Amino acid sequence: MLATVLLGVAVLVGLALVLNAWRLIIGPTVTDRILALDTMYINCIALIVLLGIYFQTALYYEAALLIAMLGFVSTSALSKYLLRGDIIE
Amino acid sequence: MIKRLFPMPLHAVMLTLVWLFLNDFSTGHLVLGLMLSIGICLLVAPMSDDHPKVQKPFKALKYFLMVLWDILLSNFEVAIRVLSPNSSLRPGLVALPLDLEGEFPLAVLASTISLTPGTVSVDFSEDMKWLYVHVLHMKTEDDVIQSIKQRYETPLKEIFSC
Amino acid sequence: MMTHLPVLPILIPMVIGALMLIPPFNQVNAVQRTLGALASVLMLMISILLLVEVDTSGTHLYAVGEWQPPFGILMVVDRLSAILLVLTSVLTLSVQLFASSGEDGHGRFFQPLLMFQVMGIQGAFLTGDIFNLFVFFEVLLIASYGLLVHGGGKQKTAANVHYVILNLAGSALFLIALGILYGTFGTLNMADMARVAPTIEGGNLTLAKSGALLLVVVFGLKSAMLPLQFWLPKGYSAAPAPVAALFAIMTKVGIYSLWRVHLGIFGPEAGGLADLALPWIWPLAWLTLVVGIISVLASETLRHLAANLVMVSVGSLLLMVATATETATSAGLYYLVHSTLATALIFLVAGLVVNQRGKAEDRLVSARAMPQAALIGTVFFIAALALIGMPPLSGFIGKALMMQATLDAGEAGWIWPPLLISSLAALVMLSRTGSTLFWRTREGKPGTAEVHPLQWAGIAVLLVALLALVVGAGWMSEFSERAAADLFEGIDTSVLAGGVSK
Amino acid sequence: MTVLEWVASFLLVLGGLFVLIGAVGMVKLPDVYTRLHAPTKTTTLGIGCILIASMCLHVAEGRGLSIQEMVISLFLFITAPVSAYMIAKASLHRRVSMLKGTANSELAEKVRDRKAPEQPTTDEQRPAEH
Amino acid sequence: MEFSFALGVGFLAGAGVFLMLRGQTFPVILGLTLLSYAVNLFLFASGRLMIDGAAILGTADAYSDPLPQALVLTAIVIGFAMTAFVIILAIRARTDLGNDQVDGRESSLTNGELLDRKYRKDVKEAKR
Amino acid sequence: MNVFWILLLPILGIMAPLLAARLGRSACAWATAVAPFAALVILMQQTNGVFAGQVDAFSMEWIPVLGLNVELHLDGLAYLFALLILGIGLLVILYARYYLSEQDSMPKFYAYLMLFMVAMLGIVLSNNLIQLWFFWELTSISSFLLISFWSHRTDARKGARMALTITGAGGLALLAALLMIGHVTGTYQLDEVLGMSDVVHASGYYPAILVLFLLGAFTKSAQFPFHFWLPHAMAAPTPVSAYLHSATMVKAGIFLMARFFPLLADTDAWFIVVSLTGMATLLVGAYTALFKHDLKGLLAYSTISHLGLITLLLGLGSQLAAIAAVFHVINHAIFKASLFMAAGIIDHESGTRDMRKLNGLFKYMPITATLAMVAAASMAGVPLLNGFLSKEMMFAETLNQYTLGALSWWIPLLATVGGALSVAYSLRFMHDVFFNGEPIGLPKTPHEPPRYMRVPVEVLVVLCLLVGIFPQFVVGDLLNAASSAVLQTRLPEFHLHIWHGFNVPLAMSAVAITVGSMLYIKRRHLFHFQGQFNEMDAKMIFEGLVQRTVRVATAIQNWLDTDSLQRAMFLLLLLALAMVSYPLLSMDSVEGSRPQIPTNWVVTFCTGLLIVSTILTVWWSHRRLRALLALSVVGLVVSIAFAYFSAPDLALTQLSVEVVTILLFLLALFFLPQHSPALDSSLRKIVRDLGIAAMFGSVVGTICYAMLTRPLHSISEFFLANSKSGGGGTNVVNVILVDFRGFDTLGEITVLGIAALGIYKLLARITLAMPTANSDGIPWSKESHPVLLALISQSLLPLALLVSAYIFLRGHNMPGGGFIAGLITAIALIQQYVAHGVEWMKQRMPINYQGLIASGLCIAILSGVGSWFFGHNFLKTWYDYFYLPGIGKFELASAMVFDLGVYLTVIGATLLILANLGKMTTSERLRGGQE
Ligand code: NA
Ligand code: NA
Repeated sequence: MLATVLLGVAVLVGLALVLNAWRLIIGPTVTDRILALDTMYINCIALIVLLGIYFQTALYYEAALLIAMLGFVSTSALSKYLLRGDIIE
Repeated sequence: MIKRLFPMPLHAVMLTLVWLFLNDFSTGHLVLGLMLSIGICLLVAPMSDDHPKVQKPFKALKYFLMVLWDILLSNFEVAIRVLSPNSSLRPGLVALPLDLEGEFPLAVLASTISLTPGTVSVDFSEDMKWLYVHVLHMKTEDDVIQSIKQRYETPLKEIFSC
Repeated sequence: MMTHLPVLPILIPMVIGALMLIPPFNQVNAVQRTLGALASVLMLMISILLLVEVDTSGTHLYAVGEWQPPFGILMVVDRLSAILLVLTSVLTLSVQLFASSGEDGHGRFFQPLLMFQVMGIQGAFLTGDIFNLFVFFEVLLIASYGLLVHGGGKQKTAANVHYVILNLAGSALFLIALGILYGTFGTLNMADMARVAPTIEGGNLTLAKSGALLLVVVFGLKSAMLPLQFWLPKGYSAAPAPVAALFAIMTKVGIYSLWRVHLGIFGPEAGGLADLALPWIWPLAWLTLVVGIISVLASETLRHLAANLVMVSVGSLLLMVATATETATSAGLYYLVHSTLATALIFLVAGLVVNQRGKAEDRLVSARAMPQAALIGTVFFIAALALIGMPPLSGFIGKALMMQATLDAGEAGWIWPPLLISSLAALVMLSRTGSTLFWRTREGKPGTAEVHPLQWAGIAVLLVALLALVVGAGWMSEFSERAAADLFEGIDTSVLAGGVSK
Repeated sequence: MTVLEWVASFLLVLGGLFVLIGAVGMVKLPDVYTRLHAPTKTTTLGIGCILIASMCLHVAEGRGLSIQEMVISLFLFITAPVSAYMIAKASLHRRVSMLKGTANSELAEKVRDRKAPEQPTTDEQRPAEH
Repeated sequence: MEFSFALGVGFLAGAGVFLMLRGQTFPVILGLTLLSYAVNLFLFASGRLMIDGAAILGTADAYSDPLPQALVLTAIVIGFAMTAFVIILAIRARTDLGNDQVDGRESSLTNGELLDRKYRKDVKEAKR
Repeated sequence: MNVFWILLLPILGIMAPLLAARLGRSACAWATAVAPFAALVILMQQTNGVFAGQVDAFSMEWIPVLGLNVELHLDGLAYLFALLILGIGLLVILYARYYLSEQDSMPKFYAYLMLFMVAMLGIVLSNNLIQLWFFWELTSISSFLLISFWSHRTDARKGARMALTITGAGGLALLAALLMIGHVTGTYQLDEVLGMSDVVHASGYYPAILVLFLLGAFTKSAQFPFHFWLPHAMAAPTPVSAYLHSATMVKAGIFLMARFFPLLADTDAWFIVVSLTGMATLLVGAYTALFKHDLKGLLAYSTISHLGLITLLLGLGSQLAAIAAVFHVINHAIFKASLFMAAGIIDHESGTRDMRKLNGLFKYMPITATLAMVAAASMAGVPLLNGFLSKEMMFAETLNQYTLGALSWWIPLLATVGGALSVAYSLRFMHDVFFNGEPIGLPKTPHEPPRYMRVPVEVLVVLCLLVGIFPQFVVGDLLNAASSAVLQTRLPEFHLHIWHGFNVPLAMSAVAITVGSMLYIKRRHLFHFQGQFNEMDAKMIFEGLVQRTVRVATAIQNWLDTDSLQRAMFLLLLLALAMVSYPLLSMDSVEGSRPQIPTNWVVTFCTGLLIVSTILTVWWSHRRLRALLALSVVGLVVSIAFAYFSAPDLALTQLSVEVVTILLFLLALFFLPQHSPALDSSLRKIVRDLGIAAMFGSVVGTICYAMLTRPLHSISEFFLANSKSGGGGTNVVNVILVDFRGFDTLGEITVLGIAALGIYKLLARITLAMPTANSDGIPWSKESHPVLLALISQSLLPLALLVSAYIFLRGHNMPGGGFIAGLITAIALIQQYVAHGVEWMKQRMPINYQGLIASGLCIAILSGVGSWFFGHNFLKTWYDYFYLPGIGKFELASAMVFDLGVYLTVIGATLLILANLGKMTTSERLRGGQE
């Protein structure tokens, strides 16, 4: 039962990933694409957490934590690039 | 002296707490967490500027829970907005006059706004007297301004006593 | 300490290199230079000690972390690696002294990068683990990228772009090859791989063949085998003199690896994998030599000429690799040592020439006379004799040994012509170059650039080494034979089986 | 299945749906500013639900209370507004136009220059993106 | 599953190789990055695929092969160092050579010339 | 043993002139002469023994592997040549003392000359094939040095190079021949080899050996068609010409043929090739000599002609011919050396060598003239002089051969023609220089040379006469001994008399003298005839040839190497593809027997996402920021894949590296063009690249699939079994990294550290120009540090650091470790740089990143070296469990110290790279005044 639910939810998240990827592809603006990427990071957190639940292990938990951190860093750097060109100044 | 050895005690306590979250609640980790937290605080102390302190922790907690609840509610609202046809959308840009002062409280306010129903903080004006907010579905401008000021800005002012 | 000798050639340059990033050693000054010189001398002493040890008491094995092979990383000092260690140390000492004359101050981190580069080279020669070989390849490559741009300038940057990108592609191929090999052998220790090789069959055999052949490309790229040689002329001629001199051994790392891997693992006793690379190396080696000859004839500057002579030496060595007999390997080893020293010498000379000829640099045009033409010319002359393969320098010994070996192997018919013609081409071009650079002078006041005593010292190290290679040619050639025999015999790790496991 | 597992399953499905709705919003909503609302709220909350489900299951499986998930949520809730803020800033900076009919869309130039609403904006007309 | 994995690796490798054959530094570096993804996955695959078998003792019944994982870790780090170097080298090359072509020469097909000419002018001005 | 000293003394003698340089010119000359004189004395002491057929030998091991040992022997032939080398050498030393001017470096000259003497002695005394070759090449080198002695002169440089090239090429051929001989006979010892002619003749290598051998001999002895270098070698100072290019070096080829006569001769191939070459050389040389206006040119061609004569004799193959050849070697050396010296005196005292200017010198230098004329007469083959005797013998032998079958009579006829020509040019030398009216426009007024400059000429001319008149007495024994050494058998009967009676050879001589005189008298017609032909300048042709070779080589080289990375990369990939796929062609089935994991929808989604984002990265590669976004997705999916396939450590590492890489790319994008043209190459090239990319991808994919579906027996069981007990950790991957294969990790962090240093170098002294607006022309935002970003980033820092500490500490047992923790710390700090800027950070975190790298490396090494003090190998780890009341059991391991080193290095390197680039741009921007 739980396994089925998990797979179903994973498929939902997977679909979400695909939809976000679609936004990434069609844009139309760069910021749209950055936004899409940022959302994909978050979707991946969901996937990883589901994976951890599925395997009944806490091993993947750091990966989720890291994606949360790194997604933020990457998004802010990308936006900073659009704003200023130079991300470290 | 103690200030120099243990800067940012509140931070240290919070970090220790997080450490215990991350590991487990045992004496060993408490000791280790404290050591690490104090070390980290020593390291980052020169990087942290002075901010208004939380004066009313209880109110802060209340505020926090309220925001959580709002987040939950707002999501249903946004979900409905998303699922209904685009033509029914009335997005808008709002300039929110600020009474709140201080960078940190303002940051909390902006974050709250972004997390709660149909609003996203876009930017402050240079003088930090205005916060621009993008609203997904706006009935009237005043409505938005009033509800934000009442629901979030006022409690924050109390919390930070400014 | 004696028992730890096999890791010292790696650790010494590493520690010293790291020290050179910390005050008071982190400035280009006498302190840093002395430190570098000390490290070089120490390495030389250690490698000679190792050589003597190994020659008298046989191959040394050193299990890093005391994990019994094939599980841990094993350092192997046999005669082959020992002599290459000595060669590297000699080269390092020479380059270090030469550069300490002031060239190391033309940019930052010259001395530490030199140390790290040497660490990588020595590591590649020492390791008995194929993935560890990859790691040391990368160490020596990344250090060489840094050294290549030392001093700055458009030419260096342009050369570096090609050099770096090609080598990155090479590293990727290396990893693919390692993936295939681990995926079929299930082990990384080279001796263990040699043990497993005959047992591989079926689909795994096919895969292993692919992996083994891919390694030929990887090592071929390092050794500048045709058609992978394009990075060489540009890279070597753009590099600062001491760096180019040090690079003289870089191509040899590729040759060494071919020996280690394609004789040691995929050698005659590897069952379905036996000698599989030779049919590929044969034609490529031959073409490398021929193209090398053509490039030598087309050289427009002394540094180009030197770089192309490196290619000639690589072609000759690859032919020895392809011949794959014990005598050919032994001849190749002698020639390898000789050609490394000789090309290094000519690169150093080119550096002096460039310094002294003003704007004309080392181009083959008439220019004002060099202030120290006679002395530099003498060194050039010696280097030229060595490179051409004329007595009394060691080149002729190497060449004659290689000719003998190929004659014995029945391959003289097509190896001798390019081998001999390469000497002739070198003779024509070196005499042309020498007479133009040193004799065809225009009127005018010679410049004032002086050769620094340390530069002479660096050159002297190489001269002495070349001389020793002639005087000690008997010992050296016999040693090469023993080293080749070691290589063919393989490494016996069973001696460690009892003692070292935790 | 225990109650906790039922709760967890419910939260999982809810979270999955929120995540998906966020994505639908990303595709469906008309301009970048409206699209900003989708991930900052729906997706973040979706993850929150899934994380809580994970905590529940942890307890249900008798492995004790796992609060690690809280740290992730904390991170997300702190950073999501900042990401949205940066993306909005960047969009305005690049003069990404707002949906036609957005109320007060003329304020965009003020925001771009970080001026108060009544201050005049610097008059420079540059090409906007798309 | 194995097929999907191999398919992905093949695509990454092919795309990487295609980009590495381009004439400007940036796509070449992109290609190198893609290729190193492919290579890392490939090296990882040499230990075969396994799910729910992370090599943390006590967490599973059977473990995946830990050795290739360690090798890939090393490869990732080295790849990172190399990528960093080559990116900076690309900047240096554009500054020194005035364009971003891998050969340092304008090719007739690129219309980046104008951009680069402006860039060279900027450099000159900056130097002044 | 004596033979050893004969060689060693001159070797020591090389230093003498250099040491005596300061003592004056005469002292220098005397010092130089000491060693050869002593050697000569020792040589003379051997005379009786040698004449009695004894061989003095010496041997010492040198390079046994190569077959090269120091093996010397002194037999008749060696004795003869050594005598010539030392004797004439001494005379040349004396002569050169007066010949060289003040500007010339006398010590250098003498040193070169002694080097040459050593080389020649080495050749003739060799009893080892390789050693012989060793000295053979040494003569080429020393000759190069001597010809180019006046290196400021173009003709000297070019002449020297030409001589070196031709003789060098010959030397290489000779080496090949000698190695083959050694291979066939199994020994390199000359006296052993010489007895194995049947073995050599019977082997299949014989033709190759003969051709290569003769190439060596002919080039050295200036045989047609390789003769052209010799006249140009006359750019050398005259003592050199006298010594090398008449008396000794050019005779080395003759010596060689004589030496190997018993081994290689006695076949038709030898007879035909050698005799015809000799004949051709004889005629070409003599004919050309006639037309040379340069005194030394005439002598040079005459030398060529006489060398041809000797070669012809050796080619005839008969024993008596060989004896005649040896005899003529002696005679030619004597008269030609004296002639060169005379020519040198004339040049020295009159300032020119042009015979059109030199006339009637007899008046000015009667003694020299007389001496020269006697020598010239000997060259012409006038009776009572030594030249006559050997020429007579030659004529006799030409009658005695059947080389050309029915046409064999051509040979004596042509020999007579050669003789006539030689009379003609000798006459010209005598008449045109010493008589024939008055000199025309000489730079100096000629007079007799200094007394001692003439002594060598006198000695030699006296020898001409002595040998000519008392041949048996003077050279009979010598000739005997030398000839027996050549033939290696008992000599046939032969007599050296002035008078053999009226016979055909005498008649031939008479004809030659008569015709030769007529030719000289009627020379105007001949000169006129010759004048119709353009003079062939060998130097021009040779240089032209060399230059054409260089041009062709350059063309090929340019065609091969277009300095195009794309092409180099293409070839690299092509070769890799070919070599990898070749074995695959014979693979039966790609799929193996290993059970596969069933797939599911999510995996399919992710695979699709990976493929799409990969294609997008390529598709957008010219829209760079977009490509970067697509690349991020690729990285994300790859990380998820690692996580899914049980590699959490890899997922963590990949993620963190990915982000740092994106940051780097972003920094780079600021300085690189934002866009590039969509089509950067021709369509054909793109199709080609797509083709190779597709093939490469499918091959890699195929191998990957084949590998994945086959079972593997690996060593990993050991790691799983020993990780906890041996390494003290449950995260096996981490234990491998810090323990089992810690050495790899040490190398890996070194790479990272070095990369940071290299990048630092790359950024040094660079002037970056920053765009003031983005690619769409929108100027950058004025706000450098958005307030919300700054604030939140700052408050997240302690949390991020705590997380990194968490990941570091648990790495040994759970996913994580020093590397990932280091990257997280670095990223957290970089985020501060992004949010607050460089200045802000510099004030608050003044850390020396290089120092951090260095200390990280040192800590890692020290953790490894530490085990030495406990008697263990490098990197042997240690761990133990401890118990503290109130806290409980905890583990301490040396691997954690190692990991700390990793951690610090990673932080240092990452920050050195990123922060440094950032710092640079900022300072630039401020300087540019754009803020
Ligand atoms: Na910056
Ligand atoms: Na005359």
